[in-house]
Amino acid sequence: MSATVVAASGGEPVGTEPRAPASKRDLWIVFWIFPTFFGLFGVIFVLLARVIPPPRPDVTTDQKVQWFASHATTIQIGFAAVCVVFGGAAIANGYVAYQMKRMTSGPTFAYAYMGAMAVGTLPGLLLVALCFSAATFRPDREPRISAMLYDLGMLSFNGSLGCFATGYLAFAIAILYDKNQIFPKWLAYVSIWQIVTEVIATQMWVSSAGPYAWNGSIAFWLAVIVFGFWLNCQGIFLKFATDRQPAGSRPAD
Amino acid sequence: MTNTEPTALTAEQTDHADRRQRGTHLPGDGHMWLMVLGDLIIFGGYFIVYMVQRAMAPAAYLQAQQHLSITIGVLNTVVLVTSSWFVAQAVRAAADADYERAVRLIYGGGACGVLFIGVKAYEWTMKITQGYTNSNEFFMFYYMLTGVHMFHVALGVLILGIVVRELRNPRRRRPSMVEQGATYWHMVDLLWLVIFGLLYVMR
Amino acid sequence: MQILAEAEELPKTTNIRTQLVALWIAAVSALILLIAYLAFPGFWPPMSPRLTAEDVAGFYRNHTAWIRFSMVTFNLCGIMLLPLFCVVVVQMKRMATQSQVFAYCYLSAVVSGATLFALADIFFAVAAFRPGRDPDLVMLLNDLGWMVFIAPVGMIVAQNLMLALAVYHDNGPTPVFPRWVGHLSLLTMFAMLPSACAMVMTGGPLAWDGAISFWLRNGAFATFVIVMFFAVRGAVRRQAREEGIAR
Amino acid sequence: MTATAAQRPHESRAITYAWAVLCAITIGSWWLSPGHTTHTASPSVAITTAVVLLGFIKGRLVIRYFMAVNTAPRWLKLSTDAWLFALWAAVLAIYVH
Repeated sequence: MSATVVAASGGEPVGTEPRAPASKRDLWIVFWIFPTFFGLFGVIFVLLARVIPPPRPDVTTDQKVQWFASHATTIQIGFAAVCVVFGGAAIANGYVAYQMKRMTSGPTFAYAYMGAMAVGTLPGLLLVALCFSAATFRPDREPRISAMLYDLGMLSFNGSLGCFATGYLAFAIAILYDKNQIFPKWLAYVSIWQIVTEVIATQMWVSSAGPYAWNGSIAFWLAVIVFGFWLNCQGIFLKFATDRQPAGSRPAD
Repeated sequence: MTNTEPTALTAEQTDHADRRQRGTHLPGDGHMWLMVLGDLIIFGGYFIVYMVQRAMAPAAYLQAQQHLSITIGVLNTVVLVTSSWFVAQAVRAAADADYERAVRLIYGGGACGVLFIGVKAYEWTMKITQGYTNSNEFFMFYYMLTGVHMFHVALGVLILGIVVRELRNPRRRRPSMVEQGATYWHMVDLLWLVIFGLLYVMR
Repeated sequence: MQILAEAEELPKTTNIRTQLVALWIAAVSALILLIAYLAFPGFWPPMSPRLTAEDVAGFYRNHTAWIRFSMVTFNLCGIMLLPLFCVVVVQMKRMATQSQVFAYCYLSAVVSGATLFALADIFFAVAAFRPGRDPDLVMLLNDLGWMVFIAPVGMIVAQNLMLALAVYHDNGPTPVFPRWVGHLSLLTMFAMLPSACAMVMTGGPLAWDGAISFWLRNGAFATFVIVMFFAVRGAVRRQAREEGIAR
Repeated sequence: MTATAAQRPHESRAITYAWAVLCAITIGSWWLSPGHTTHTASPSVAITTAVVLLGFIKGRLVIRYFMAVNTAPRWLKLSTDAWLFALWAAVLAIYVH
């Protein structure tokens, strides 16, 4: 097996000068950032920031202000922590792009994945941190403004669809053309589900209650279950890919 | 059924036939079946949520359902079932190594798929001009379910195109490839039958 | 550094030249940014989070011209620091004894980090756009601007962590960067880390105008950029000599 | 091999029969549906139960004959049947409840 991998992609000789024996420690360090980051992400967003499960869209301005007031402390701790660790998203996505670069499908979609995900961090992760922090920063802020921050935060967090749909599409196509089997073919098919859930989630922009709202059974919960399954698969196969990568090899330019 | 005598079968084909007879042949491959079963489960989730929401306001849903045209629904179902017939026969033809017939049959299936999309687009246009938009909860489900399904149909047409391309190249034609495409296509059909039953027919 | 005459037209010579051009673009932009920084009245001293809405609105009303000048300059030149970080990526990919994985993750973090930097000046500039705006809204824009500017250090943390790890793993006979670049990178990272608290604090050294969140953070970043300019220039020169195109 | 060749016309005919049954049920459901503007539809447990049963039958025909699960390994038969049964049973249960 390793013979095909080396022949097809990985085995570009790394310099000719004498060097230390090849080690895969760098790969493993970066790999472990993937589960660590997403674990922290889950804990922070569920337990502290209160963004998952999502607060209701169908409440009055006063209820939104009240909601911020009653969760202010955990929201503040949560999003301050997000500010420190959210670089992990860039590393996790960068590592996926790196493994995609080892595929035989050419670098195009590896770069597309990296670009789409790097852009997605701002609307999909940081903007909600900013809005909710700004709302809790001044409890006496004009209630209409806090209510707008509530909507802006939740919709940017749950409704930033295009960046991620582009990333999933790039991921799927790269896998389908790959002969090195860095990721299994079915994970590409499964990425199609992800795109479909993103398409359905568009409805949260027109629906403020019911199954298609940002906390709805279809637009949110089903999408989160699919995302969780997909992310776990991606992590597991990232580990297998790291296992199989020959020490001292690097992707082709 | 076929006019031409089948050409010599490859080892893969006789192997398939043998396993089919013993009832242990997995059509296509496991990757595709994992996708299909997962897709069925996800759609199952959508259907259940639809039923739960419907149970909360049955009268409103039934009233909205009456604005769908059953004639168009029946027409589209027959079109899609017929396309599945074409594709299923194409799988048999490919297993018999009768590739020209297989390609012709897949063209038939693809044409039905395109016709389905055309009818669906006409239906959407009619409903939107009549003022039934996604502000009504039933129509929200209608547009979402049929829209996601239409995305699957369009993807299916693309997949059938890939199957045709592989069948036309003597070095790449493999029965399992045809079966994979067919499995996906029949899933699209299967999901439509459920959507048809839930949106158009039930009371 | 003297490019050899016979190597004048080679592609690898062009590679060296473009890296040096990128470095100088970053250096000139850094100088312009420094001027803009000095010109922003909101930094001398940094505005307190405790100001009232009226005070904030009054501040933007009274200093409109300078705020506009400095923020438009930030807008125009802020991302021109990016070429410096891209040269770092090119140099990280040269590191002989590793898989290049750190370089890809570094690039990914650089791109995300740059988008944040590009956002902050817009909030400040919009706050100065209509001096008559409702003070509550001006304060909101001011809050958002300060928070984006100071608090989300995560991308720089990720970037510098990747750079430091890459330097420490580059243990061949001719390392691309000297080892102290790794130490500096980590040191900068730790100096900037606490300013994440600016999301929460309204006073004290960790608030966005505080000694740690403002002065230490920005001082550390400025020092890092300046030192990295020389460190990267050194690395590019060594690359030119190793590839036999310069003396 | 000759034995399997003899199987094929049979399989092909089975697909056509399945198609005919599917079309017949579909056209038959024209009369069941509420989508006729001539009268006002009222909820009907009988019709819904019929829809559920027919839906189950149609789905099974597609799975067994079109998707060729009839000749597939046992786990696939079981899992597709389980999905079909769970779906339609849940639909009926929610409706009746």
